Amino acid sequence: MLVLNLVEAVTSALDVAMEKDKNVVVFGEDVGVEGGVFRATKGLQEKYGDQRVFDSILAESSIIGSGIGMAINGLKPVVEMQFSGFMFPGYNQIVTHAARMRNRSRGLYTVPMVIRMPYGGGVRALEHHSESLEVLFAHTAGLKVVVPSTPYDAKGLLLAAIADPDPVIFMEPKRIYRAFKQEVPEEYYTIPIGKAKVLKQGKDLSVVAWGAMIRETQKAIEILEKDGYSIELIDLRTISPFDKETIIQSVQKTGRFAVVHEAATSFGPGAELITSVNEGAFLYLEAPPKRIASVDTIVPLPKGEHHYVPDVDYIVSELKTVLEF
Amino acid sequence: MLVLNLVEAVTSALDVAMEKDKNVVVFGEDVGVEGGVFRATKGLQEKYGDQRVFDSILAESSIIGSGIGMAINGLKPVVEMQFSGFMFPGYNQIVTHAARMRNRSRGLYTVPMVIRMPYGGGVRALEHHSESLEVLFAHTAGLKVVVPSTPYDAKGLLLAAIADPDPVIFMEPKRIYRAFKQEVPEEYYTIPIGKAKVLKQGKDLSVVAWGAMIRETQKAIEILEKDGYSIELIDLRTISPFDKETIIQSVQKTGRFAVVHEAATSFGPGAELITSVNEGAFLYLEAPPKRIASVDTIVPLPKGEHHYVPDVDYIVSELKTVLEF
Amino acid sequence: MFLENFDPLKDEMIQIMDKEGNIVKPEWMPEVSDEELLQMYKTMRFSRIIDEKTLQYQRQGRMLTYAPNLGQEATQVGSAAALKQTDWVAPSFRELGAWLYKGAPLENIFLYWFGNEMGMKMPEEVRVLPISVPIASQMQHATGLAYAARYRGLDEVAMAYVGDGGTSQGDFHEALNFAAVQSLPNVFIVQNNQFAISTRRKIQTKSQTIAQKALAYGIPGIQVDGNDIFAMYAVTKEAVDRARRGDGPTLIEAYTYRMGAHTTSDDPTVYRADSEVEEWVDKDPIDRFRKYLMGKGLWDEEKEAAYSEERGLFVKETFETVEKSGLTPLEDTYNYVFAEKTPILEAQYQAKKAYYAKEGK
Amino acid sequence: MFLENFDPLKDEMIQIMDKEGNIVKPEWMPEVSDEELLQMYKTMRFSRIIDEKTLQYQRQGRMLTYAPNLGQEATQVGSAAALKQTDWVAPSFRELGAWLYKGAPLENIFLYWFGNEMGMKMPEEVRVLPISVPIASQMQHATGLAYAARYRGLDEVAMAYVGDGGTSQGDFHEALNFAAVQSLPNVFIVQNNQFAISTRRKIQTKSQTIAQKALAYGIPGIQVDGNDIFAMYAVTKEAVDRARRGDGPTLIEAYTYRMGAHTTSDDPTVYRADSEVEEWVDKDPIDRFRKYLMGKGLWDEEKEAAYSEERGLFVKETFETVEKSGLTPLEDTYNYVFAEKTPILEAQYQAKKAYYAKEGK
Ligand SMILES: Cc1ncc(C[n+]2csc(CCOP(=O)(O)OP(=O)(O)O)c2C)c(N)n1
Ligand SMILES: Cc1ncc(C[n+]2csc(CCOP(=O)(O)OP(=O)(O)O)c2C)c(N)n1
Ligand SMILES: [Mg+2]
Ligand SMILES: [Mg+2]
Repeated sequence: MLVLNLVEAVTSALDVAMEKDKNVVVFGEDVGVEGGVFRATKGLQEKYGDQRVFDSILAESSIIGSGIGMAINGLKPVVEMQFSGFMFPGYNQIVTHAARMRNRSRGLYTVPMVIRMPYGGGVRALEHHSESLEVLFAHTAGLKVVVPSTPYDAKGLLLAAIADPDPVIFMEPKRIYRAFKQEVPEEYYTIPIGKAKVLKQGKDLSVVAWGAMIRETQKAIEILEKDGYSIELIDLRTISPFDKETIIQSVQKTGRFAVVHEAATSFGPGAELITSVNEGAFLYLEAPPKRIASVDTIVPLPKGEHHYVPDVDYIVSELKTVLEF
Repeated sequence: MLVLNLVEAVTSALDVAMEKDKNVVVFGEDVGVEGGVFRATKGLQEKYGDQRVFDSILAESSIIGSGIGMAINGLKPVVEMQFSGFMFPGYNQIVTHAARMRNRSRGLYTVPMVIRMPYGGGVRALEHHSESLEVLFAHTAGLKVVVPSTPYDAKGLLLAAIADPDPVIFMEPKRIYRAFKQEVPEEYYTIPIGKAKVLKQGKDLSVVAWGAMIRETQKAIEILEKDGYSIELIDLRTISPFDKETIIQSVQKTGRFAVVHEAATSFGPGAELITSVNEGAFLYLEAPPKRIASVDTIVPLPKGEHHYVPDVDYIVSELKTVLEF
Repeated sequence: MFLENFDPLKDEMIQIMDKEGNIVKPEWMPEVSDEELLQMYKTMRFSRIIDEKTLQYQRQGRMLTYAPNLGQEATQVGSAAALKQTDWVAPSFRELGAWLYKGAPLENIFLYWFGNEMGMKMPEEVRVLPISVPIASQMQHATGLAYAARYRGLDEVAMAYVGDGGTSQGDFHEALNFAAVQSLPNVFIVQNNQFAISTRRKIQTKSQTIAQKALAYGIPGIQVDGNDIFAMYAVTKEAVDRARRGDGPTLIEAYTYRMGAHTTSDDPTVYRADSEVEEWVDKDPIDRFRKYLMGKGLWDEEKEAAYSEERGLFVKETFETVEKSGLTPLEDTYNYVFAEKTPILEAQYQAKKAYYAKEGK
Repeated sequence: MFLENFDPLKDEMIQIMDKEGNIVKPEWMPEVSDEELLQMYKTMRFSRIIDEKTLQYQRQGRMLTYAPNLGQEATQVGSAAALKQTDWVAPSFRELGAWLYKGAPLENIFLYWFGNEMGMKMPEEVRVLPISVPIASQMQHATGLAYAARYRGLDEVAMAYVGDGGTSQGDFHEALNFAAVQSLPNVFIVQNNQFAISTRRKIQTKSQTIAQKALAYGIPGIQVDGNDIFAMYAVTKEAVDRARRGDGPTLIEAYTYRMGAHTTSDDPTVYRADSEVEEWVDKDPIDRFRKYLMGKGLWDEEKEAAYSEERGLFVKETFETVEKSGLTPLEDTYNYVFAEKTPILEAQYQAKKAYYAKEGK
């Protein structure tokens, strides 16, 4: 067993994947010589050479677009967007090609590619360094969207993403890149994409969260459980296709539902989950489902960021309204 | 009064706006000499000259990005994306700049720009010519998203969009560009952004739709009302910021809710409306709210398109399940 | 031969055969077997027949929107003929000649324009990526194909096509730059047909030639008479060989003309005079090539008539088969979103199937 | 003078003053009043002081991430000095010298890097767009500013800055192309500081110079010693005058070096040797300029010391004010999304306010 933080677990996954399959290549801005601005690809160029791990030109559309071509021609590119807020120049390639090549060619050409991107706020960063853009991918047919919340999950999910025959958007909660360490197997293992994980059973309320919000939600739940509530916490792990069944079953049991996310509220991921709960467990609902999310402003710069993302206190306060309804 | 179809109403709005304010400029691919592939800018270059109406280079990021600069420096650009599926190369400029310039500069620089784009399916078009991308704009802070469903609305809403001090995404349902004509005032008038329109009062069910789906939904409602149901139909007209109040009031009256849209189901606009209904009228709901939407596949080419978008029969069948619940 | 000596800033253009079919630069004449010559000519002629008949079907309301490539046959066939079967093509959408030369079955091509994705499921050995509608985006894929080929030690060159309009997109710039930096086995063909829908070439860029854009990336750029099959073939062949040797990418500007409408939805009379088109009819790439072949005794009126009739019939029969192909089955629209349907897709599929069953659809 | 005669393919570089402060091309020496000379020098020195002190504050944990521009002062001040007050600048994020020369208050600049949007609410007459983080995207805005200026009959030139890394983005290509096609009053300055974070210039592009990329757009391109204030000023002045006359845009490659880290989050020792940095210290733009001024008797050690001390104090005081500025008020985060809060934003704002009130936050 290794003891790794989340970003080290990402590195470990890449290492194991490259060891296992020589067609796995890694590239992106500064991922080669430097090992990435977060050091997620640290040591890989030294180990695997500069044909397998290389610094791209500073152009996200080139990174994704050339990745698509490589994937079609037998490679397994794992590319890095330096921050999720910088994927926009590459979004055209993601939506109009990566997501569609299989369908467009009726299975002749496929794009088994992983697009990694650190996402989310809470690190006092510059503009465009803090967005949570799940919806832009999850609303697009042909993409899978995965978000780990622990080092163990990060490695297993990333390896599953690399093994996946279709493009996977792998969103890494950079706020918890180095927040804590965990035992992580040294060897290859995968965690299935599309399966949520019930982190904690409960009777009174089902809460879904993912990424960095898991920790905040856990803390909130601890506080609430001191008041005698029993709360079920589900780590969604895959945003698309998400594990409807696990959520519905949970809500059918608890009768109450809340979702906590960093993305903006309106037209956000929470809306989808609440709608799915309506579709699958409406008659079980004893209270209106709740979304606890960032507000609909532009992500503020550091001095205002606390107004934006839900924090533990706020989650507690909002969950209470569901519990007390 | 003029009698115009929807695309002619767009032209009329542009004409009136340019007449009224010499700082209104119009550009985009083929909008000058040719008057646009849908002829929405027909005759404008002849009338206003090639500095005010011009053919851009074939580059959406340039169209939007230069429009941002023009807006900052005193102009009112009304730019055209040839089809909404081709806005992706310009999406970076929309999200990272147009939507944010006011906030970033705390009001010093603003982007009063309108980005027009024909959208939606049902015209037997090539790939990327049929998407409904409301959510990609509505989930982004700093953008307004407007969709007309009639010639009269098209002119009034477009003039309101041009008058708006902030960027507006103006999505034109091309499927009904020439579907029907309507009396449209020759002169300047506006229809407020952010206000839905109750097209028809009803008691048993509230249905929200917009754009080309209005006509399909109207037909479905006609069929259902023959069976004695009374259905309220709301034309949302603005997707963001949408008129929550009108919807909530309607659902509080009818107790049932459905939304019909062309966009894909998952993480789609319907999810937001259903969630808002949950937040604002949960206790009034007598049946699970329903979304009637395109499926989560890639938009099929013409020979499969009927499998994708809801048609009248399907809307009838789905609305029935809500009414009969 | 061409690439090293050509200065794209001089606004010269490589021509080997003039519009009368005379070889004006015998020293540049590529070595092509008679068989290959005929293969090229026939493909160009076939392409023209397909275009003409399809436009006819479209006017009859039997075809959906179609983008003809009338006038650009030499550009496409001349360049594609320089490739090996195992080489790749990343096309835009106006490359019928290249598709045919690479072996794409007409049935597939028709099926695609007829609105059925199955059309783009080509036989594997064709090695042409599906039609790419978002302008210039396909150029990036060509760089990836080339990177993968080199990495895997495969002897494959990747050619991308783009239009004069497409040179304005950021993707054009990025693809050329990346290919140059990595010295990839790529060839980029700009089909400069003078128009992007209604927008003239001079609106797209102020550079004297498109070829000179290569200088921005430190790679060779060359302007070629795109209506001259020999010039197109010879120059592309040199570029392909160069790429194959590992010497990196080349930008080729094929100077040609879109003789037809942009697509069948377009009315070019709005933005150009017939007289302009006629000037180019005079430079027709097929007529020119035919004159040459006839002069060499490789072709004659009789052969022309027989071939045209045979191909015409084949086009007609193929179209009629496709015409009968009907609608896309429901499951096809769900089966290729992912390798396996996700539970959400499966549920939507089942719901739709049940609905169809209920309604007898 | 420069633009017409310069051939960017020759890999030459305009230099007027060498690294010892000697004027090596007196015939090229721009006419600059002593007052202006001192204004330029002081701005460069001020910029350096700000950088040095801010890095210190950052190490002390008193500042957030900061991007110094150590070594690029001549590039920025020399180019900005060629502008009129009414001209526009579309900056990237590493243009402190240009900001200062255009009159940006240090307090604003600090406020911004301190994580408060209010910093970018500059006095209107500064005419520099806010810092643009998405690489190269700001170049497109410069074209729009220029288009609007010309359309409205205003005598305004729009200058955009971009890095060597930024030349790889599609936006770079599109902006230059659009400006060229429309012959807009633009000047594009590439600060080629040899790095994009850890990525070296030669990885970004294979072209010998970045200046030669201008050939792709049919506009002048010129490479300048970016550490030579006179070369930067003289060449930019010519480009600005040209733009103002209506003769269109120019691309200027300022050849310089990023002497510091990319930002304070970056550790350049991972990817470059100290010896490399030292070579460039030897070419320092401020030292060079100072030597020149001292030689001319316009400046001396005493003035230097006094100025440094005064500015140092000013920086300290300004920073301390900003440091006390506290957090962004809740309403500020809602008030600038739109001209007026939408009902949805208003509701969210009220809810948050009520929550803060309830929790005593
Ligand atoms: C990104 C994008 N924007 C706009 C369009 C619409 N469109 C289709 S073809 C075309 C013109 C293309 O011109 P060119 O590149 O010269 O190719 P040609 O049609 O002449 O073969 C345009 C604007 C598109 N397909 N993709
Ligand atoms: C679109 C985009 N991608 C990535 C980044 C992350 N990033 C910030 S600065 C930088 C390097 C910029 O290099 P260069 O253009 O040479 O400017 P310099 O930092 O040298 O001034 C990168 C990759 C970004 N800001 N925007
Ligand atoms: Mg063209
Ligand atoms: Mg740099």
